[in-house]
Amino acid sequence: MKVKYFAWVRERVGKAEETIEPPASVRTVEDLIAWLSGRGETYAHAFETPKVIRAAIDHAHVRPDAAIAGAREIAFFPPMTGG
Amino acid sequence: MKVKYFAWVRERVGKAEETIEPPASVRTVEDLIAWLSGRGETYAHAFETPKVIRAAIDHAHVRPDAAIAGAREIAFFPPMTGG
Amino acid sequence: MSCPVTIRIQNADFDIAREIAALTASRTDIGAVVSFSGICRGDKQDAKIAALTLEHYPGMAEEEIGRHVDEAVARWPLHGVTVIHRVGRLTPGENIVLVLTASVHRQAAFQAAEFLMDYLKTSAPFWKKEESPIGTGWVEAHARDDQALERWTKS
Amino acid sequence: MSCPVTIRIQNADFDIAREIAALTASRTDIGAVVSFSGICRGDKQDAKIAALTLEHYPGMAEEEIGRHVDEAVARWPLHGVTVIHRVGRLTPGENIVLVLTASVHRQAAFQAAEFLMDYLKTSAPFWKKEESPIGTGWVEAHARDDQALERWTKS
Repeated sequence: MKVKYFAWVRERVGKAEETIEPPASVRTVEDLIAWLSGRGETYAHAFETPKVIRAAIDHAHVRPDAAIAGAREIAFFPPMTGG
Repeated sequence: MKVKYFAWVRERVGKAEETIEPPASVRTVEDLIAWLSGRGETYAHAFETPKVIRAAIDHAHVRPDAAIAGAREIAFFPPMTGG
Repeated sequence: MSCPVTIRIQNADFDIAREIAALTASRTDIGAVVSFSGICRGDKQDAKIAALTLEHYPGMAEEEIGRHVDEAVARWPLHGVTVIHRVGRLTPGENIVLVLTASVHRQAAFQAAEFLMDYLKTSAPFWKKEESPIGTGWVEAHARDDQALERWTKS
Repeated sequence: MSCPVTIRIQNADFDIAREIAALTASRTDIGAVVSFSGICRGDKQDAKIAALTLEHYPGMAEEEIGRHVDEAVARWPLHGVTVIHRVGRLTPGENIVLVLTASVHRQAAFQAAEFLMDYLKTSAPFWKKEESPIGTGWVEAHARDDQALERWTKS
Protein backbone atom coordinates (compact mmCIF):
# COMPACT_ATOMS: atom_id res chain seq x y z
CA MET A 1 0.00 0.00 0.00
CA LYS A 2 1.12 3.53 -0.73
CA VAL A 3 1.60 5.96 2.16
CA LYS A 4 1.83 9.75 1.75
CA TYR A 5 2.99 12.37 4.22
CA PHE A 6 2.25 16.09 4.19
CA ALA A 7 3.46 19.30 5.87
CA TRP A 8 5.54 18.72 9.01
CA VAL A 9 4.78 14.99 9.02
CA ARG A 10 6.48 14.86 5.59
CA GLU A 11 9.39 16.96 6.81
CA ARG A 12 9.94 14.81 9.89
CA VAL A 13 9.64 11.47 8.08
CA GLY A 14 11.96 12.88 5.42
CA LYS A 15 9.97 11.70 2.40
CA ALA A 16 6.70 12.53 0.68
CA GLU A 17 5.58 8.98 -0.04
CA GLU A 18 6.61 5.36 0.06
CA THR A 19 5.22 1.88 -0.43
CA ILE A 20 4.93 -0.27 2.68
CA GLU A 21 3.87 -3.81 3.53
CA PRO A 22 2.76 -3.85 7.17
CA PRO A 23 2.11 -7.26 8.80
CA ALA A 24 -1.44 -8.60 8.98
CA SER A 25 -1.64 -7.67 12.67
CA VAL A 26 -1.78 -4.00 11.64
CA ARG A 27 -5.51 -3.58 11.10
CA THR A 28 -6.38 0.05 11.80
CA VAL A 29 -5.01 3.52 11.19
CA GLU A 30 -3.80 3.73 14.78
CA ASP A 31 -2.12 0.32 14.47
CA LEU A 32 -0.35 1.62 11.38
CA ILE A 33 0.81 4.78 13.20
CA ALA A 34 2.27 2.61 15.98
CA TRP A 35 3.94 0.31 13.45
CA LEU A 36 5.41 3.24 11.48
CA SER A 37 6.69 4.83 14.72
CA GLY A 38 8.81 1.73 15.28
CA ARG A 39 10.59 2.06 11.93
CA GLY A 40 13.19 4.56 13.11
CA GLU A 41 13.92 7.87 14.68
CA THR A 42 12.43 10.05 11.93
CA TYR A 43 9.13 8.13 12.10
CA ALA A 44 9.11 8.18 15.89
CA HIS A 45 9.52 11.96 15.76
CA ALA A 46 6.81 12.44 13.12
CA PHE A 47 4.27 10.33 15.04
CA GLU A 48 5.30 11.20 18.60
CA THR A 49 1.89 12.78 19.34
CA PRO A 50 -0.58 10.47 17.57
CA LYS A 51 -3.64 12.47 18.61
CA VAL A 52 -2.67 15.45 16.45
CA ILE A 53 -2.10 13.28 13.37
CA ARG A 54 -4.94 13.22 10.83
CA ALA A 55 -5.35 10.40 8.32
CA ALA A 56 -7.10 9.83 5.01
CA ILE A 57 -7.73 6.57 3.20
CA ASP A 58 -8.15 6.85 -0.56
CA HIS A 59 -8.72 10.63 -0.31
CA ALA A 60 -11.36 10.54 2.45
CA HIS A 61 -10.82 11.58 6.07
CA VAL A 62 -10.89 8.64 8.52
CA ARG A 63 -10.73 8.20 12.27
CA PRO A 64 -7.87 6.37 14.07
CA ASP A 65 -9.98 3.20 14.42
CA ALA A 66 -10.72 2.94 10.68
CA ALA A 67 -9.72 -0.39 9.12
CA ILE A 68 -6.95 -0.19 6.54
CA ALA A 69 -7.85 -3.40 4.72
CA GLY A 70 -8.22 -2.77 1.00
CA ALA A 71 -6.73 0.73 1.14
CA ARG A 72 -4.73 1.76 -1.91
CA GLU A 73 -3.40 5.01 -0.43
CA ILE A 74 -3.15 6.17 3.16
CA ALA A 75 -2.07 9.72 4.00
CA PHE A 76 -0.89 11.24 7.29
CA PHE A 77 -0.81 14.95 7.98
CA PRO A 78 -1.29 17.61 10.68
CA PRO A 79 -4.59 19.48 11.17
CA MET A 80 -5.38 21.42 8.02
CA THR A 81 -4.82 25.16 7.72
CA GLY A 82 -6.13 26.06 4.29
CA GLY A 83 -8.59 28.72 3.32
CA MET B 1 -42.14 73.28 5.87
CA LYS B 2 -41.11 71.26 2.84
CA VAL B 3 -42.82 67.92 2.18
CA LYS B 4 -41.47 65.26 -0.21
CA TYR B 5 -43.21 62.21 -1.64
CA PHE B 6 -41.60 59.11 -3.11
CA ALA B 7 -42.57 56.06 -5.18
CA TRP B 8 -46.33 55.42 -5.32
CA VAL B 9 -47.05 58.09 -2.71
CA ARG B 10 -45.48 60.60 -5.14
CA GLU B 11 -47.43 59.16 -8.07
CA ARG B 12 -50.75 59.31 -6.23
CA VAL B 13 -50.21 62.81 -4.83
CA GLY B 14 -49.12 63.88 -8.30
CA LYS B 15 -46.06 65.85 -7.21
CA ALA B 16 -42.59 65.16 -5.80
CA GLU B 17 -42.51 67.99 -3.29
CA GLU B 18 -44.30 71.07 -2.05
CA THR B 19 -44.21 73.62 0.73
CA ILE B 20 -47.07 73.48 3.23
CA GLU B 21 -48.21 75.43 6.27
CA PRO B 22 -50.36 73.18 8.42
CA PRO B 23 -52.26 74.72 11.34
CA ALA B 24 -50.79 74.61 14.83
CA SER B 25 -53.18 71.79 15.79
CA VAL B 26 -51.18 69.45 13.52
CA ARG B 27 -48.51 68.29 15.94
CA THR B 28 -47.38 64.81 14.89
CA VAL B 29 -46.64 62.87 11.73
CA GLU B 30 -49.98 61.09 11.97
CA ASP B 31 -51.77 64.41 12.45
CA LEU B 32 -50.04 65.63 9.29
CA ILE B 33 -51.11 62.53 7.34
CA ALA B 34 -54.72 63.13 8.40
CA TRP B 35 -54.48 66.80 7.49
CA LEU B 36 -52.92 66.06 4.07
CA SER B 37 -55.62 63.43 3.38
CA GLY B 38 -58.22 66.18 3.65
CA ARG B 39 -56.60 68.28 0.93
CA GLY B 40 -58.24 66.48 -1.98
CA GLU B 41 -58.81 63.25 -3.79
CA THR B 42 -55.19 62.63 -4.82
CA TYR B 43 -54.02 63.03 -1.21
CA ALA B 44 -56.86 60.91 0.13
CA HIS B 45 -55.83 58.16 -2.29
CA ALA B 46 -52.12 58.44 -1.43
CA PHE B 47 -52.77 58.24 2.33
CA GLU B 48 -55.78 55.91 2.34
CA THR B 49 -53.89 53.25 4.35
CA PRO B 50 -51.84 55.27 6.85
CA LYS B 51 -50.27 52.22 8.45
CA VAL B 52 -48.26 51.38 5.31
CA ILE B 53 -46.93 54.93 4.99
CA ARG B 54 -43.41 55.54 6.28
CA ALA B 55 -42.12 58.98 7.23
CA ALA B 56 -38.79 60.71 7.68
CA ILE B 57 -38.05 64.06 9.31
CA ASP B 58 -34.87 65.78 8.15
CA HIS B 59 -33.56 62.52 6.63
CA ALA B 60 -34.18 60.29 9.65
CA HIS B 61 -36.92 57.64 9.95
CA VAL B 62 -39.62 58.56 12.47
CA ARG B 63 -42.71 56.91 13.94
CA PRO B 64 -46.26 58.19 13.40
CA ASP B 65 -46.31 59.81 16.84
CA ALA B 66 -43.16 61.87 16.21
CA ALA B 67 -43.57 65.63 16.70
CA ILE B 68 -43.15 67.72 13.58
CA ALA B 69 -42.26 70.96 15.38
CA GLY B 70 -39.04 72.39 13.98
CA ALA B 71 -38.90 70.03 11.00
CA ARG B 72 -37.40 71.52 7.84
CA GLU B 73 -38.28 68.59 5.58
CA ILE B 74 -40.79 65.77 6.03
CA ALA B 75 -40.96 62.88 3.57
CA PHE B 76 -43.66 60.26 3.01
CA PHE B 77 -43.06 57.00 1.17
CA PRO B 78 -44.02 53.31 1.06
CA PRO B 79 -41.92 50.59 2.74
CA MET B 80 -38.49 50.57 1.14
CA THR B 81 -37.43 47.99 -1.42
CA GLY B 82 -33.79 48.76 -2.15
CA GLY B 83 -30.79 46.47 -2.07
CA MET C 1 -6.79 50.71 12.58
CA SER C 2 -8.10 52.79 9.71
CA CYS C 3 -11.35 51.88 7.99
CA PRO C 4 -11.90 53.83 4.77
CA VAL C 5 -15.59 54.10 3.87
CA THR C 6 -16.94 54.67 0.37
CA ILE C 7 -20.66 55.26 -0.24
CA ARG C 8 -21.93 56.07 -3.71
CA ILE C 9 -25.34 56.26 -5.35
CA GLN C 10 -25.01 56.33 -9.10
CA ASN C 11 -26.61 55.51 -12.44
CA ALA C 12 -23.46 53.91 -13.83
CA ASP C 13 -22.43 50.32 -13.31
CA PHE C 14 -19.60 49.43 -10.90
CA ASP C 15 -16.53 47.27 -11.36
CA ILE C 16 -16.19 44.86 -8.42
CA ALA C 17 -12.52 44.09 -9.08
CA ARG C 18 -11.64 47.78 -9.15
CA GLU C 19 -13.57 48.43 -5.93
CA ILE C 20 -11.83 45.53 -4.16
CA ALA C 21 -8.46 46.74 -5.43
CA ALA C 22 -9.21 50.25 -4.10
CA LEU C 23 -10.07 48.77 -0.70
CA THR C 24 -7.02 46.54 -0.39
CA ALA C 25 -4.33 48.47 -2.32
CA SER C 26 -1.06 48.95 -0.45
CA ARG C 27 -2.40 47.35 2.73
CA THR C 28 -1.26 44.06 4.23
CA ASP C 29 -3.55 43.98 7.27
CA ILE C 30 -6.60 42.66 5.40
CA GLY C 31 -7.12 38.91 5.52
CA ALA C 32 -10.68 38.67 4.23
CA VAL C 33 -12.84 40.56 1.75
CA VAL C 34 -16.52 39.73 1.31
CA SER C 35 -18.47 41.16 -1.59
CA PHE C 36 -22.20 41.01 -2.14
CA SER C 37 -23.63 41.98 -5.49
CA GLY C 38 -27.34 42.20 -6.07
CA ILE C 39 -28.38 41.64 -9.68
CA CYS C 40 -31.61 42.44 -11.55
CA ARG C 41 -33.43 39.18 -12.23
CA GLY C 42 -35.43 38.45 -15.37
CA ASP C 43 -38.28 36.69 -13.66
CA LYS C 44 -40.08 36.59 -10.36
CA GLN C 45 -42.16 33.56 -9.52
CA ASP C 46 -43.55 32.94 -13.02
CA ALA C 47 -43.67 36.55 -14.24
CA LYS C 48 -41.12 37.90 -16.68
CA ILE C 49 -39.45 41.18 -15.73
CA ALA C 50 -38.41 43.52 -18.55
CA ALA C 51 -36.72 46.12 -16.34
CA LEU C 52 -36.53 47.67 -12.88
CA THR C 53 -36.47 51.39 -12.19
CA LEU C 54 -34.83 52.38 -8.92
CA GLU C 55 -35.91 55.62 -7.22
CA HIS C 56 -34.18 57.01 -4.13
CA TYR C 57 -34.37 59.88 -1.67
CA PRO C 58 -31.25 61.94 -2.42
CA GLY C 59 -29.52 63.10 0.71
CA MET C 60 -31.33 60.75 3.08
CA ALA C 61 -30.17 57.65 1.19
CA GLU C 62 -26.48 58.53 1.62
CA GLU C 63 -27.00 59.53 5.26
CA GLU C 64 -29.00 56.41 6.12
CA ILE C 65 -26.37 54.12 4.55
CA GLY C 66 -23.66 56.12 6.34
CA ARG C 67 -25.35 55.61 9.71
CA HIS C 68 -25.47 51.83 9.19
CA VAL C 69 -21.89 51.69 7.96
CA ASP C 70 -20.88 53.55 11.13
CA GLU C 71 -22.76 51.00 13.19
CA ALA C 72 -21.07 48.12 11.33
CA VAL C 73 -17.67 49.71 11.93
CA ALA C 74 -18.51 50.02 15.63
CA ARG C 75 -19.66 46.37 15.89
CA TRP C 76 -16.97 44.57 13.87
CA PRO C 77 -13.22 45.11 13.42
CA LEU C 78 -13.41 46.31 9.81
CA HIS C 79 -10.58 47.62 7.65
CA GLY C 80 -12.77 48.98 4.87
CA VAL C 81 -16.39 49.23 3.69
CA THR C 82 -17.77 50.14 0.27
CA VAL C 83 -21.47 50.47 -0.55
CA ILE C 84 -22.57 51.37 -4.07
CA HIS C 85 -26.27 51.48 -4.99
CA ARG C 86 -27.40 52.11 -8.52
CA VAL C 87 -30.54 54.07 -9.43
CA GLY C 88 -32.44 54.55 -12.68
CA ARG C 89 -33.62 51.91 -15.15
CA LEU C 90 -31.87 48.53 -15.02
CA THR C 91 -32.46 45.48 -17.17
CA PRO C 92 -32.13 41.80 -16.18
CA GLY C 93 -28.55 40.74 -15.56
CA GLU C 94 -27.44 44.25 -14.56
CA ASN C 95 -25.89 45.01 -11.19
CA ILE C 96 -28.06 46.82 -8.63
CA VAL C 97 -26.02 47.02 -5.45
CA LEU C 98 -22.54 46.25 -4.16
CA VAL C 99 -21.46 45.83 -0.54
CA LEU C 100 -17.79 45.16 0.20
CA THR C 101 -16.36 44.55 3.66
CA ALA C 102 -12.71 43.96 4.55
CA SER C 103 -11.39 42.65 7.84
CA VAL C 104 -8.62 40.62 9.43
CA HIS C 105 -10.93 37.61 9.80
CA ARG C 106 -13.67 36.18 7.67
CA GLN C 107 -16.45 36.10 10.28
CA ALA C 108 -16.37 39.89 10.76
CA ALA C 109 -16.39 40.49 7.01
CA PHE C 110 -19.30 38.09 6.42
CA GLN C 111 -21.38 39.38 9.32
CA ALA C 112 -20.87 43.05 8.47
CA ALA C 113 -21.81 42.45 4.82
CA GLU C 114 -25.00 40.59 5.80
CA PHE C 115 -25.89 43.26 8.35
CA LEU C 116 -25.47 46.02 5.77
CA MET C 117 -27.53 44.17 3.16
CA ASP C 118 -30.33 43.51 5.64
CA TYR C 119 -30.43 47.23 6.46
CA LEU C 120 -30.24 48.32 2.84
CA LYS C 121 -33.22 46.10 2.05
CA THR C 122 -35.43 47.46 4.79
CA SER C 123 -34.33 50.94 5.79
CA ALA C 124 -32.41 52.65 3.01
CA PRO C 125 -34.82 54.90 1.07
CA PHE C 126 -34.87 53.17 -2.32
CA TRP C 127 -37.90 51.89 -4.20
CA LYS C 128 -38.14 49.50 -7.12
CA LYS C 129 -40.68 49.66 -9.90
CA GLU C 130 -40.98 46.62 -12.15
CA GLU C 131 -41.86 46.56 -15.83
CA SER C 132 -43.31 43.33 -17.16
CA PRO C 133 -45.29 42.43 -20.28
CA ILE C 134 -48.51 42.83 -18.30
CA GLY C 135 -47.72 46.31 -16.95
CA THR C 136 -45.64 48.15 -14.40
CA GLY C 137 -45.92 48.20 -10.64
CA TRP C 138 -44.07 49.01 -7.42
CA VAL C 139 -42.32 46.08 -5.75
CA GLU C 140 -43.81 45.28 -2.34
CA ALA C 141 -41.63 44.94 0.72
CA HIS C 142 -41.08 41.40 1.98
CA ALA C 143 -41.84 40.27 5.51
CA ARG C 144 -38.76 38.02 5.26
CA ASP C 145 -36.56 41.12 4.96
CA ASP C 146 -37.95 42.52 8.20
CA GLN C 147 -37.34 39.16 9.84
CA ALA C 148 -33.77 39.09 8.52
CA LEU C 149 -33.21 42.43 10.20
CA GLU C 150 -34.40 41.34 13.61
CA ARG C 151 -31.39 39.10 14.23
CA TRP C 152 -29.13 42.17 14.49
CA THR C 153 -31.08 43.74 17.33
CA LYS C 154 -29.09 43.87 20.51
CA SER C 155 -30.93 42.12 23.31
CA MET D 1 -32.19 24.78 -12.09
CA SER D 2 -28.62 24.34 -13.23
CA CYS D 3 -25.72 24.99 -10.88
CA PRO D 4 -22.36 25.07 -12.66
CA VAL D 5 -19.49 24.22 -10.31
CA THR D 6 -15.88 25.26 -10.84
CA ILE D 7 -13.10 23.99 -8.55
CA ARG D 8 -9.49 24.85 -9.26
CA ILE D 9 -6.24 24.56 -7.34
CA GLN D 10 -3.55 26.64 -8.97
CA ASN D 11 -0.34 28.60 -8.49
CA ALA D 12 -1.58 31.57 -10.50
CA ASP D 13 -3.66 34.42 -9.14
CA PHE D 14 -7.38 34.66 -9.96
CA ASP D 15 -9.46 37.54 -11.28
CA ILE D 16 -12.62 37.93 -9.19
CA ALA D 17 -14.46 40.01 -11.81
CA ARG D 18 -13.79 37.42 -14.50
CA GLU D 19 -14.92 34.58 -12.23
CA ILE D 20 -18.16 36.42 -11.35
CA ALA D 21 -18.75 37.18 -15.04
CA ALA D 22 -18.26 33.50 -15.89
CA LEU D 23 -20.80 32.52 -13.23
CA THR D 24 -23.46 35.03 -14.24
CA ALA D 25 -22.95 35.38 -18.01
CA SER D 26 -26.09 34.97 -20.10
CA ARG D 27 -28.23 34.11 -17.05
CA THR D 28 -31.03 36.22 -15.61
CA ASP D 29 -32.05 33.93 -12.75
CA ILE D 30 -29.27 35.05 -10.39
CA GLY D 31 -30.22 37.77 -7.92
CA ALA D 32 -27.28 37.57 -5.53
CA VAL D 33 -23.58 36.79 -5.79
CA VAL D 34 -21.38 36.55 -2.71
CA SER D 35 -17.62 36.40 -3.02
CA PHE D 36 -15.13 35.70 -0.31
CA SER D 37 -11.47 36.31 -0.92
CA GLY D 38 -8.82 35.31 1.56
CA ILE D 39 -5.66 37.39 1.39
CA CYS D 40 -2.14 36.80 2.73
CA ARG D 41 -1.56 39.18 5.65
CA GLY D 42 1.76 40.82 6.45
CA ASP D 43 1.57 40.37 10.18
CA LYS D 44 0.04 38.13 12.79
CA GLN D 45 -0.30 39.39 16.32
CA ASP D 46 2.96 41.33 16.45
CA ALA D 47 5.05 39.15 14.14
CA LYS D 48 5.85 40.21 10.61
CA ILE D 49 5.15 37.64 7.89
CA ALA D 50 7.41 37.67 4.83
CA ALA D 51 5.55 34.95 2.92
CA LEU D 52 3.28 31.90 3.15
CA THR D 53 3.85 28.65 1.33
CA LEU D 54 0.74 26.59 0.69
CA GLU D 55 1.05 22.82 0.34
CA HIS D 56 -1.86 20.59 -0.62
CA TYR D 57 -2.76 16.94 -1.18
CA PRO D 58 -3.35 16.73 -4.94
CA GLY D 59 -6.38 14.64 -5.79
CA MET D 60 -7.86 14.62 -2.29
CA ALA D 61 -8.04 18.44 -2.12
CA GLU D 62 -10.20 18.65 -5.25
CA GLU D 63 -12.37 15.73 -4.10
CA GLU D 64 -12.83 17.09 -0.59
CA ILE D 65 -13.83 20.52 -1.88
CA GLY D 66 -16.13 18.83 -4.40
CA ARG D 67 -17.91 16.88 -1.64
CA HIS D 68 -18.57 20.07 0.34
CA VAL D 69 -19.74 21.95 -2.74
CA ASP D 70 -22.15 19.06 -3.40
CA GLU D 71 -23.42 19.38 0.15
CA ALA D 72 -23.86 23.15 -0.23
CA VAL D 73 -25.78 22.62 -3.47
CA ALA D 74 -28.02 20.12 -1.67
CA ARG D 75 -28.67 22.48 1.26
CA TRP D 76 -29.22 25.81 -0.51
CA PRO D 77 -30.84 26.76 -3.83
CA LEU D 78 -27.63 27.74 -5.61
CA HIS D 79 -27.19 28.75 -9.24
CA GLY D 80 -23.42 28.53 -9.32
CA VAL D 81 -20.38 27.87 -7.12
CA THR D 82 -16.71 28.60 -7.78
CA VAL D 83 -13.87 27.66 -5.44
CA ILE D 84 -10.28 28.53 -6.34
CA HIS D 85 -7.44 27.81 -3.92
CA ARG D 86 -3.90 28.89 -4.64
CA VAL D 87 -0.82 26.88 -3.66
CA GLY D 88 2.89 27.70 -3.65
CA ARG D 89 4.64 30.73 -2.17
CA LEU D 90 2.51 33.84 -1.61
CA THR D 91 3.55 37.21 -0.25
CA PRO D 92 1.49 39.67 1.85
CA GLY D 93 -1.36 41.25 -0.09
CA GLU D 94 -1.68 38.29 -2.49
CA ASN D 95 -4.91 36.35 -2.86
CA ILE D 96 -5.05 32.89 -1.30
CA VAL D 97 -8.59 31.61 -1.84
CA LEU D 98 -11.80 32.58 -3.62
CA VAL D 99 -15.30 31.28 -2.92
CA LEU D 100 -18.17 32.51 -5.09
CA THR D 101 -21.80 31.56 -4.62
CA ALA D 102 -24.75 32.64 -6.75
CA SER D 103 -28.43 32.28 -5.88
CA VAL D 104 -31.82 33.85 -6.31
CA HIS D 105 -31.70 35.30 -2.79
CA ARG D 106 -28.94 36.75 -0.67
CA GLN D 107 -29.35 34.53 2.39
CA ALA D 108 -28.62 31.33 0.45
CA ALA D 109 -25.58 32.89 -1.20
CA PHE D 110 -24.20 34.22 2.11
CA GLN D 111 -24.80 31.00 4.02
CA ALA D 112 -23.34 28.74 1.36
CA ALA D 113 -20.20 30.90 1.08
CA GLU D 114 -19.69 30.87 4.86
CA PHE D 115 -20.30 27.11 5.00
CA LEU D 116 -17.74 26.49 2.27
CA MET D 117 -15.14 28.71 3.90
CA ASP D 118 -15.62 27.02 7.28
CA TYR D 119 -15.05 23.63 5.62
CA LEU D 120 -12.09 24.79 3.59
CA LYS D 121 -10.43 26.05 6.78
CA THR D 122 -10.83 22.82 8.68
CA SER D 123 -11.17 19.89 6.32
CA ALA D 124 -9.64 20.66 2.94
CA PRO D 125 -6.10 19.21 2.86
CA PHE D 126 -4.02 22.39 2.63
CA TRP D 127 -1.23 23.47 4.95
CA LYS D 128 0.39 26.86 5.41
CA LYS D 129 4.02 27.45 6.28
CA GLU D 130 4.96 30.97 7.37
CA GLU D 131 8.25 32.74 6.75
CA SER D 132 9.13 35.54 9.14
CA PRO D 133 12.37 37.32 10.01
CA ILE D 134 12.83 34.94 12.94
CA GLY D 135 12.40 31.73 10.93
CA THR D 136 9.82 29.55 9.25
CA GLY D 137 7.13 27.39 10.78
CA TRP D 138 3.88 25.59 10.05
CA VAL D 139 0.71 27.47 10.94
CA GLU D 140 -1.27 25.80 13.70
CA ALA D 141 -4.96 25.06 13.34
CA HIS D 142 -7.30 27.34 15.28
CA ALA D 143 -9.88 26.08 17.73
CA ARG D 144 -12.15 28.91 16.53
CA ASP D 145 -12.24 27.33 13.06
CA ASP D 146 -13.48 24.05 14.51
CA GLN D 147 -16.10 25.99 16.47
CA ALA D 148 -17.16 27.85 13.32
CA LEU D 149 -17.74 24.51 11.68
CA GLU D 150 -20.00 23.15 14.40
CA ARG D 151 -22.88 25.48 13.56
CA TRP D 152 -23.43 23.65 10.25
CA THR D 153 -23.99 20.27 11.90
CA LYS D 154 -27.53 19.06 11.44
CA SER D 155 -29.10 18.34 14.81
